[in-house]
Amino acid sequence: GNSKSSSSNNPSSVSAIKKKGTIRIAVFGDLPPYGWVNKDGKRVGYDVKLAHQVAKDLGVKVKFVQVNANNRVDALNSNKVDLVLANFTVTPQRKQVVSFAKPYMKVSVGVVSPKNKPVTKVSQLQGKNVIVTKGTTAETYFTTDQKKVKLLKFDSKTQQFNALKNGRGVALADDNSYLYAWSKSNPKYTVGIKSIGPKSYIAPAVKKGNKSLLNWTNKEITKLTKKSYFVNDYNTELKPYFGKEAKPSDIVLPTK
Amino acid sequence: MAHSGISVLFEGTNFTRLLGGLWVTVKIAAVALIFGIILGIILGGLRTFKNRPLRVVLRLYLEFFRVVPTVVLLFLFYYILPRQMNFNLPADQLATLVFALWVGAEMSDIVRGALISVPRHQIESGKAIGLNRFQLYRYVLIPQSLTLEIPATINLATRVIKTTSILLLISVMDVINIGQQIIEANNHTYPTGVFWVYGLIFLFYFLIDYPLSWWAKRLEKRRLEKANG
Amino acid sequence: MADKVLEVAHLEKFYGKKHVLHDINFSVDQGEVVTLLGPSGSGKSTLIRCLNGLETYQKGTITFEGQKIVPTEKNWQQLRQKIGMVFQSYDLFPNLTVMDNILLGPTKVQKQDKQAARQEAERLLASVELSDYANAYPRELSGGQAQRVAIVRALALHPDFMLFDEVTASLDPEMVRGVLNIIEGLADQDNMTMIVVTHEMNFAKQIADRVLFLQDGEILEQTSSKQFFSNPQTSRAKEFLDSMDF
Amino acid sequence: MADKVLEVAHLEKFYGKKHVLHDINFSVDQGEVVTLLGPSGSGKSTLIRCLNGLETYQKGTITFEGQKIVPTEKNWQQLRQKIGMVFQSYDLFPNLTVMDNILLGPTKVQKQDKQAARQEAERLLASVELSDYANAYPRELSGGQAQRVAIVRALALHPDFMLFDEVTASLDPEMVRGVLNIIEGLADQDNMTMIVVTHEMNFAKQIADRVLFLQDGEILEQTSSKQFFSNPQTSRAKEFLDSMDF
Amino acid sequence: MSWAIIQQSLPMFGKGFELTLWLSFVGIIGSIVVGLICSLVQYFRVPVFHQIASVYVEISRNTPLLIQLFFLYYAFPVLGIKFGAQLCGIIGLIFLGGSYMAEGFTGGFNGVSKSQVESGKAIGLSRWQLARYVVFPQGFSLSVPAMAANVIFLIKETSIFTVIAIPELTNTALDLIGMYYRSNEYLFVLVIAYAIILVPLSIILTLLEKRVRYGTFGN
Ligand SMILES: Nc1ncnc2c1ncn2[C@@H]1O[C@H](COP(=O)(O)OP(=O)(O)OP(=O)(O)O)[C@@H](O)[C@H]1O
Ligand SMILES: Nc1ncnc2c1ncn2[C@@H]1O[C@H](COP(=O)(O)OP(=O)(O)OP(=O)(O)O)[C@@H](O)[C@H]1O
Ligand SMILES: [Mg+2]
Ligand SMILES: [Mg+2]
Repeated sequence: GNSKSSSSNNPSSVSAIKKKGTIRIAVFGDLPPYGWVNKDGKRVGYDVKLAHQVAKDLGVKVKFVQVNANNRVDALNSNKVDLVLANFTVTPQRKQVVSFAKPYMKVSVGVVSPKNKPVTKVSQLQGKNVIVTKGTTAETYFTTDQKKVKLLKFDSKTQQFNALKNGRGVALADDNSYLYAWSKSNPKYTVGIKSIGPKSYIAPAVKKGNKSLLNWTNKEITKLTKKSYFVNDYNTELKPYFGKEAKPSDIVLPTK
Repeated sequence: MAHSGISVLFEGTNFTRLLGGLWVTVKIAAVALIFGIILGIILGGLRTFKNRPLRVVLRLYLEFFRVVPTVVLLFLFYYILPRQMNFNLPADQLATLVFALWVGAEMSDIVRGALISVPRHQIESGKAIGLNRFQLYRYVLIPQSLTLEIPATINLATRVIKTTSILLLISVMDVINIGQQIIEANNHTYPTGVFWVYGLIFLFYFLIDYPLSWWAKRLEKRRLEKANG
Repeated sequence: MADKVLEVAHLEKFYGKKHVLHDINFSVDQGEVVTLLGPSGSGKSTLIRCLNGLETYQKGTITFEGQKIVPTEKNWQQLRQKIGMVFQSYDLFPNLTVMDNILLGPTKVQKQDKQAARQEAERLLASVELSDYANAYPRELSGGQAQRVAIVRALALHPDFMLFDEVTASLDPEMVRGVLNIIEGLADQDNMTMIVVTHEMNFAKQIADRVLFLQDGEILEQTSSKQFFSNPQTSRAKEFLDSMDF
Repeated sequence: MADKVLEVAHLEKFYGKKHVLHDINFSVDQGEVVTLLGPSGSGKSTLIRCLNGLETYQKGTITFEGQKIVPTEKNWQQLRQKIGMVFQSYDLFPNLTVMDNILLGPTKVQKQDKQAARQEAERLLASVELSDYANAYPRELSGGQAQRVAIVRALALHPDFMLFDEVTASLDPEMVRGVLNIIEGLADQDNMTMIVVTHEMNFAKQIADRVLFLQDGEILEQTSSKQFFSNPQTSRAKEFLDSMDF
Repeated sequence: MSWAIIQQSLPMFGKGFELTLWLSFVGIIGSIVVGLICSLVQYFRVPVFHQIASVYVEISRNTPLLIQLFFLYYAFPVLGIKFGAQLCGIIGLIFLGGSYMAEGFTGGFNGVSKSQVESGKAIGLSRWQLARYVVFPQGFSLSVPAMAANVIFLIKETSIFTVIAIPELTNTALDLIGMYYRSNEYLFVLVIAYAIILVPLSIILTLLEKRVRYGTFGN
């Protein structure tokens, strides 16, 4: 597609957002503790909190658009949102289609499996069904680097975790950052493989060519990192959900 | 064990949230139906004209919407419209548009079918007393085709309502999407919540659609009785 | 010679490749009643429908009240106010009451004053003894009653000329008479010019000034009624007449 | 007194609350031809359909060949092989050829030998001059031809008794004669016992031994054919006869 | 739009295409069987089964396939009943299609005119013979357009299988889009793939509708 848009008619430029008074941010709706909707129907989580902070610093209101993993790119490209804060891992393919700002989290692919039949080595997965969500780095990793593993591909996080609980695959692969959380609230499961494939980062993303918002976001991330904002965010939003398996430095980037 | 899970529905604001989601669903279906039916009536009428290019174009429109699954239509519009035509709508409005166009296509076929099934001699009787084409439609064809159209239209409405279930795929906050949020949020407190939440949604759809299809059946039965004397 | 209301010259009609009317020539004078007889499929309905623009024809001319008709849909629509037609299948509009069926032409096509049109409709309904049924719907009428209303509906436009196509063919035998009486009245008292297609030989005998006998789309005979029924010229017409009274 | 084939006693029939047959009493002797006359809606079809078990009745008895009929669907199904019926609307099965239409009853219901049944069917088809149409489908037949096949289909079961309900009513006038000829043949040559509902007065006069005149579901007259047509007893019957020949 | 991208994706779409066809085929055959059983049970008014069939038809017709599948795939295992994804898809499709087919057949049987039934009775046919020689042959012909419409409908419904991770056509397209972000190309292939299956069917449907409208039987 052609995603060229000059800054003059760019509806997502900083000035345009300020003029509208709202920023549209894509978040997950079913991924505790990053972006989800709690019992009271409120959007909460690590990413959501960051989104509120971003809006506050921009001096505008925030409007959330709930996305699934496989439509984060298109949400940007089709001007449905201005910014994606949905656990968006930076990959070479994605870099070609969107612009990533500075990262705010570390991540790599992990594999969760039942405690009574734990998967600890990738070789255990050969010829078996592994559950993933469409459009995630886990899917890309297994599709390109582990061709002997059979994948069951779902649209949403709810669907993939339900499928694991129903025993539709021997294990589930996704970003380790939320597998930690999920396995804590589902104690029958364990993150048997903590990290496979390349280490990568999670970053905010904007539409390609949206220099104005990209620069602003980069400055914002730097500023927030300096203020140790992410450590705080980790402690309030993530820590309660993580088991002993994780510590802040597994997730949050060093304050430099 | 399963019965304990039912309370997930009444935890916090869950039930009202589900109803809210249902309202989104119903609203999209209703608005799409209203616009789609109006569009379909116009197109259906046009399709009875003898103008060949017009008929071919309208036929292609119908075939496109009839052949492409609604899920795919949604994605087509969702992905392609904004980028190729710089035409941007929030997901729920976009869904309404897609559904309306789809309803318009199906409706045009219903209307055309009903219009051409008005007996030929009725048209001739109309002509014989000097009615012009517009008057023929206004006083003879349209009123007489209504009894055929109404049951078919109600059935179409039930189909549209059922099809709203796929809205979840383009992240409209419909009843199913909200249901998934609730399932996820209450995952460890109510492991059987999935059963009850989907069960309730199942019931919601049934409660909306069943009366409609019952009504359509009754109208259809009465029409047949009338037709057979 | 009297005023010619209608003149048909060299009319030819095809359905696709099927030649159903061959070189039809005849005329109808003011006040004359012509009956069109002939076996089933001989082209009677087709001919009469050509005269009302419900069928297109491929050759020939139709001249009405001295004017050659240019057969466009628009012209026909105008002419149909002057050339009334009643069909076999008493085709009232089921969605309208008897009164509305009758008023549709006068008020919507001729833009007559609604009040005046209604009075006229009431007069006509009374003349066919159906005053009580003004607000009934067609399905509440018997076949004979519906057919009488259909005639009134055509008459309400005050046509100069009437075409009747087997208007009693789908009626119960007992109901036939009422309808035929009305047509007879139109012929005798109102001196209406008309063409009548019918299978009721007695009726044809009684009403017709002249008979056109059609066979395979050709006019085989065209004589006075008296001559046709007493002494038909062609053997085919004779055979036809024989078969009609069992 | 001759053998009574059929006896109807105190028959009453309601459609919901509508009382359509009132205390019907009559009988038919072996070889007798009874015609049922009466205005439209008087209950002729309803009565004849009761005699074939196509309608239920609420009171009264029907006795056939000396046996009182217990009106269950099963009994009727047996009896219908002996009581043939032909309807107005020449209802051949469109999915079967003429031959298969005729063979269905003899081979499937009566389990006759297929070869023999076919020979008999051919004989019957020949008798109505339709030998050439054995392999045609009903849509390829004219109305008159189809109606003749429908009669053959009923006769193929060799019924003792035939019911005809206005079998010529939906035919073109020219086709009526062929069908009536066949029924006449059945009456005269085959001495078939039958009840015939018809609107063709000349035909009724010619064929009937006895006439039942029905009005509003009651038998108003029940006399010999000669007497009925020359000198009807009730004024209603007289009126009816008058209306029939215009 | 890049042809290279399209070409690269064709093997994957090929697999999805096969799967869509296969699942549709099994689902449609199953639906016809279930529909036939239901409509026969209803036609002959078999006690108990007749009521069961009615309840089934109403439930199936008035709820979305997507929820039916969610139930089968995600909720049933909670009760200890578990089927594989493809089996769930097929069961769901048959559950849905069975009622549509049943309505189609029943409509056809009811469409056989009363006078045909009476003619059959008049020559002494038993209830079963009447069904066998008159009602069913004519009823099936009458139900053919409804059947064809149902076939198209059911094939389209297989696109919903994407929600239970069956890699049919739609799932394949969405998956590729999620990984490589070439939505134009993949959606184009997807639409073409459905057109290849459904356009011929739609044309046949139109022809069938015409044929039945003019009441042709025999050859
Ligand atoms: N729409 C049509 N298409 C093709 N042929 C037609 C059409 N209408 C009539 N015909 C044919 O034209 C011929 C004349 O038909 P027409 O209806 O005028 O006969 P008719 O004399 O009115 O017969 P009837 O007494 O049965 O009404 C017949 O051979 C008929 O089959
Ligand atoms: N299925 C029905 N339900 C209710 N009333 C009926 C039904 N069939 C017939 N009737 C009524 O029963 C009466 C007798 O009808 P029937 O058809 O027997 O008359 P008929 O003498 O055969 O008339 P025709 O000469 O018009 O055939 C009529 O008043 C008719 O309206
Ligand atoms: Mg005619
Ligand atoms: Mg009758």
